[in-house]
Amino acid sequence: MIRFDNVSKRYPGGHEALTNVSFHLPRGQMAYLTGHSGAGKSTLLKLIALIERPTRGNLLLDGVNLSQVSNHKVPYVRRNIGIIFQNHHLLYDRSVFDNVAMPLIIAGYQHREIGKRVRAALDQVGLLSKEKCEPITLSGGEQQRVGIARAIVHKPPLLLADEPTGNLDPELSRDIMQLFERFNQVGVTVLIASHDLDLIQQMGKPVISLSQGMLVHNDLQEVADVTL
Amino acid sequence: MIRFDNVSKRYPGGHEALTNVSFHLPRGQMAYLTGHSGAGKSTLLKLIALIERPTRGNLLLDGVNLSQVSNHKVPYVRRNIGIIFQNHHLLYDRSVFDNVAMPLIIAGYQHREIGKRVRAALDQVGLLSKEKCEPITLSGGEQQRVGIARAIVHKPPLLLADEPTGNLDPELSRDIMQLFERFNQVGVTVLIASHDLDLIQQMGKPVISLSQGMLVHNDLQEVADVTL
Amino acid sequence: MSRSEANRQARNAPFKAYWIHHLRTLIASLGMLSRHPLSSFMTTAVIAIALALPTTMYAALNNLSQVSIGWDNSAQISLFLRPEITEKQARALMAKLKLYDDIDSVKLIPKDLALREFQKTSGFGEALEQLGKNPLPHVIEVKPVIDQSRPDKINHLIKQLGQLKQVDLAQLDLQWVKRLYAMLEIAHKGIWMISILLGLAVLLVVGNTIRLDIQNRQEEIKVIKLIGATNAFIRRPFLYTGFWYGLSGGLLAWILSAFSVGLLADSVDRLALLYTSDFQLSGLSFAEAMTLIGFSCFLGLAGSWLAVSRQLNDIEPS
Amino acid sequence: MSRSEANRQARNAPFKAYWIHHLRTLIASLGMLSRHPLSSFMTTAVIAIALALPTTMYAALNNLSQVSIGWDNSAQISLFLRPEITEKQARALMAKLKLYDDIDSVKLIPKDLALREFQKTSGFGEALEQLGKNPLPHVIEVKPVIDQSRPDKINHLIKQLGQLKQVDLAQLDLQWVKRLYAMLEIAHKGIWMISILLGLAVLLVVGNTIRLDIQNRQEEIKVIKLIGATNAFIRRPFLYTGFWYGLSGGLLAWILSAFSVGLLADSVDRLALLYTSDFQLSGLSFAEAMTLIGFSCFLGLAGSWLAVSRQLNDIEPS
Ligand SMILES: Nc1ncnc2c1ncn2[C@@H]1O[C@H](COP(=O)(O)OP(=O)(O)OP(=O)(O)O)[C@@H](O)[C@H]1O
Ligand SMILES: Nc1ncnc2c1ncn2[C@@H]1O[C@H](COP(=O)(O)OP(=O)(O)OP(=O)(O)O)[C@@H](O)[C@H]1O
Ligand SMILES: [Mg+2]
Ligand SMILES: [Mg+2]
Repeated sequence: MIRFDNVSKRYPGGHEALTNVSFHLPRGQMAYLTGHSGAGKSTLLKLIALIERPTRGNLLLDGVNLSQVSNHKVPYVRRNIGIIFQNHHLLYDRSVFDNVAMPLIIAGYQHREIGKRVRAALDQVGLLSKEKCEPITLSGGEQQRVGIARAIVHKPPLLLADEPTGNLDPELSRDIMQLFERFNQVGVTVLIASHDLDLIQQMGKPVISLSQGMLVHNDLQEVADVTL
Repeated sequence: MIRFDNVSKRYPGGHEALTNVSFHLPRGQMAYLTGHSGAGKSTLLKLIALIERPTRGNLLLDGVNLSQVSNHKVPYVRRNIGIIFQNHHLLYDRSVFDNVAMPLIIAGYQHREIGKRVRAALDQVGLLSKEKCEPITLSGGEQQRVGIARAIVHKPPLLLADEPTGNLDPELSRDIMQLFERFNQVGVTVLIASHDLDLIQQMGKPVISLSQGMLVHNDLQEVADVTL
Repeated sequence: MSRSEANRQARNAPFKAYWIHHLRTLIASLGMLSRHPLSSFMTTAVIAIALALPTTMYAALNNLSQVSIGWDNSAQISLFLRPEITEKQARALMAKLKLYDDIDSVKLIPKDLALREFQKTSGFGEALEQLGKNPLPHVIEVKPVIDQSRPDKINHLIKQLGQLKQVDLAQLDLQWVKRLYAMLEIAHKGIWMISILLGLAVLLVVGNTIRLDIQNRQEEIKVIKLIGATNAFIRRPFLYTGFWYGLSGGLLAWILSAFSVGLLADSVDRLALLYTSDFQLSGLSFAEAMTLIGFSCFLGLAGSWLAVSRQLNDIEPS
Repeated sequence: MSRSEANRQARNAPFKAYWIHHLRTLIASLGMLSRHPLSSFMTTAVIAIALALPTTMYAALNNLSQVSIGWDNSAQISLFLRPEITEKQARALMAKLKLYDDIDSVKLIPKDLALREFQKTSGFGEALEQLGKNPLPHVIEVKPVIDQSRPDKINHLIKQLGQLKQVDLAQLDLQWVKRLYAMLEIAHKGIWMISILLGLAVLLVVGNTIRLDIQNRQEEIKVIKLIGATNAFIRRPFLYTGFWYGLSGGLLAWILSAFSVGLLADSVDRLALLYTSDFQLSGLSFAEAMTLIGFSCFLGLAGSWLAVSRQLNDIEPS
């Protein structure tokens, strides 16, 4: 599903956030991405979602070389990805319902369908009662969960999550991770950047680790060997 | 230093975020505040910093009843508090240095003094090299650390931190907590809202727990008994 | 994957859904505006005033050309006929003159009438009475058709008339005409200049207002784009917002301009009376008002298009 | 606590520090503007154009009153003296008239001169030559001082002059004066109305522009307030921003208006020649320009004050 091939990313300031990163995340696989603060985790996820473009190397998503996707086509790539952003990125001028409905509206779903799916997604993150609230009136963890609901509402084949449990208590964090696991069980490919090493260990999924922009640990190689 | 006396907070929407909370945090004490997502931790900290006002009950800070502080006097109360916000609240149109220098500029420090203190604060959170960066180009954890540096730069007698390590890796989280501990050792009163129960346990400081806006656990009573 | 197929089916909803989405966005953008009534009204008012000024100016200009027709009536050529010409011959000449393209109307002042009038108005009554016979010739007053764009035409007409064998002298109060033209030139130049300034102002004000309004929603644009919206989708609500601003601004401009014209009408009526002209100050015609509102809507749309496009370009991946 | 004492010492820095902070903020706000040159320029341009319009209008109004003095010269009273009055007596009367407050200037047209001129211009040359003696009286042309606010005064003067024993008839081209007044009334009403519209526009445009500009920085205001800044501290950079907008907008408005006046000057010169007036179209005086710029700065300051205060009130704790 996702193949990094010697990918490097240098930001305009001159800082090289990723250096020669190569790995392959097969379709239907779930994996964790760890690394110290500033290691390049968010950058890696941004490259997959075409929020940034690599400076060097090739990045294949579902067989498509992303450097050949024109700006014009970017939205259609993103629609097949559910993204949970590290800083939530909610729309503060509309209700929780409208926030979560946004990917469905963009994809042109019908009105009835939208209501059903949005409520299902909100229920999964435990926020059904906050449907009509403004995001600004939610607690930090509640906002984060709205972001999660928005990422899963259109049931994308790929889910990218950047620190999805940073503002959640341990119990809720485990619930959310299990939610991702359930998604994975029905075929969704999942990549989660997280610091919560204890929780990651409990989940028992392959881990990729970055340090200073370089890949220092990769469980996926073994996975690939096994699946081959 | 901080005394809650049957404090309740009901938000305009009708939701009661805190119900009859009473506790006393003595001067020079360090304590943790825990609770599930939406329990009211941020609300409690906001009441102390006069970002919200209690609906019922009395809140004394340093002997001053905060309900008697007029809007006009609020800034002077806040200057004696270092606040780390759950969502960073950085100024995205100026550099990291300028962000951290802000509390000093507000308090009217001299230019030379400012440079020295800002660099000391940035050094303590490991961001001395990012001094000239724009916050938008920092990783999530780096932004959080800029917020921490800003809260400690003017060495306030009271430090409030809302989820200060949500975006940090375990190692860095421990470093930051130890930084707060060092502050506490020189007399600063510290109150930290956090989900990281493991880390809290390691630190061995009193804990207050909230659930659905009610105080369900309070180690401070014992502390008070001991200090009496 | 059966889920993705189901998705596709739900997505390929009847074409109707597309239009329903459009309508929703149209109404939603109106709702958005009405949630911030003060700032929406201020923006609308700025657009309206910026538009009302050149509109009123245009109405005034429109009217000015009518007024200047009134003024032209004051410019007349006096044909002093040769003393030997009889009244009958004079009337024959008059009939001939009426056929000239360049001549609007003619009027004969028989010499007897002229003398009486002259005695009355000149103050030379006594002196002239001492004259045995009437020294005055018949006079034909010619009102030329004045083509504002070709002041030389009138000179040509005068020359032509002066060469008629019946005519002793063709005279024009040239001074008056020159003054008229000078004034018209200033008025035209002034209006032309003010129109340019105002045109610039309208574009700038409307553009800038919508630009700033949209800049406030930069974050929103970014977020929607990040979750897979196309540029067209993002632009739509802003275009509708621009359209609403344009529509309400245009309507308000129409009202303002009608009100201004009404205020002026009184004074103009009095002036018109002095020129014994049946001229009436008129506001915008319905077609003109529609043009104004259409233009205003266009400005609103174009302004928001430009503003959003700039923001969209800023967030392309690099 | 010894640390807090040390803090206090560092804080109680010499008073100079306060002014240095002011200066820093002033320059920092300028730097902020220059970092977004396009949007800063657009906002400045909008303010400038909004100000340039009433300024140019004001200059025009200023000039119009001079022009209308030129026009007034055209309005004159002809005093036809009694036939028996000699040229010497006429000169004596003239000297007396010169002392009248209401009279601007007088000019004697002796009867011989009048006849010659009349022959030349009237076309009655032949007819008049047949007259043995000059039937014309001496004429004194009186240019009245025209008080625009009191058109009845001129009628009073005419009556007064007509009653002089030397005067046979005092006559005024009243029609011309009436037209002049009607035109002036329209011009005044129009300018008054346009000024009101423009004044409103300036306030709205400047206020709205600065409001929208500051709304973009709502988040910034909130954050600075949360870390203990007083309202005065928060307002300061915005006030300076408003000041810079006002200053640059005012300067640009001055330039625009000078340019506009320059464009008009040509035509006006020609008109002035026709009235043999030495009238010259002038732009703003230095003092007026300073007033314009001062007003512009005031608007910028007031606009940002209001806009920031509204934002500040929105984030008080409740
Ligand atoms: N837009 C940018 N311009 C310049 N440098 C950037 C930009 N974004 C990130 N960086 C730098 O690249 C490095 C990696 O950033 P990234 O956000 O990928 O880290 P991360 O692994 O997500 O860290 P965290 O766990 O703190 O979120 C950081 O040092 C950061 O300062
Ligand atoms: N401004 C507000 N208006 C209305 N309700 C609010 C507002 N702020 C918070 N709430 C509600 O009050 C409750 C407590 O919020 P608070 O932010 O204190 O939770 P928290 O303990 O900090 O949670 P988290 O760990 O998720 O940050 C939540 O249910 C939230 O929805
Ligand atoms: Mg990150
Ligand atoms: Mg919170």
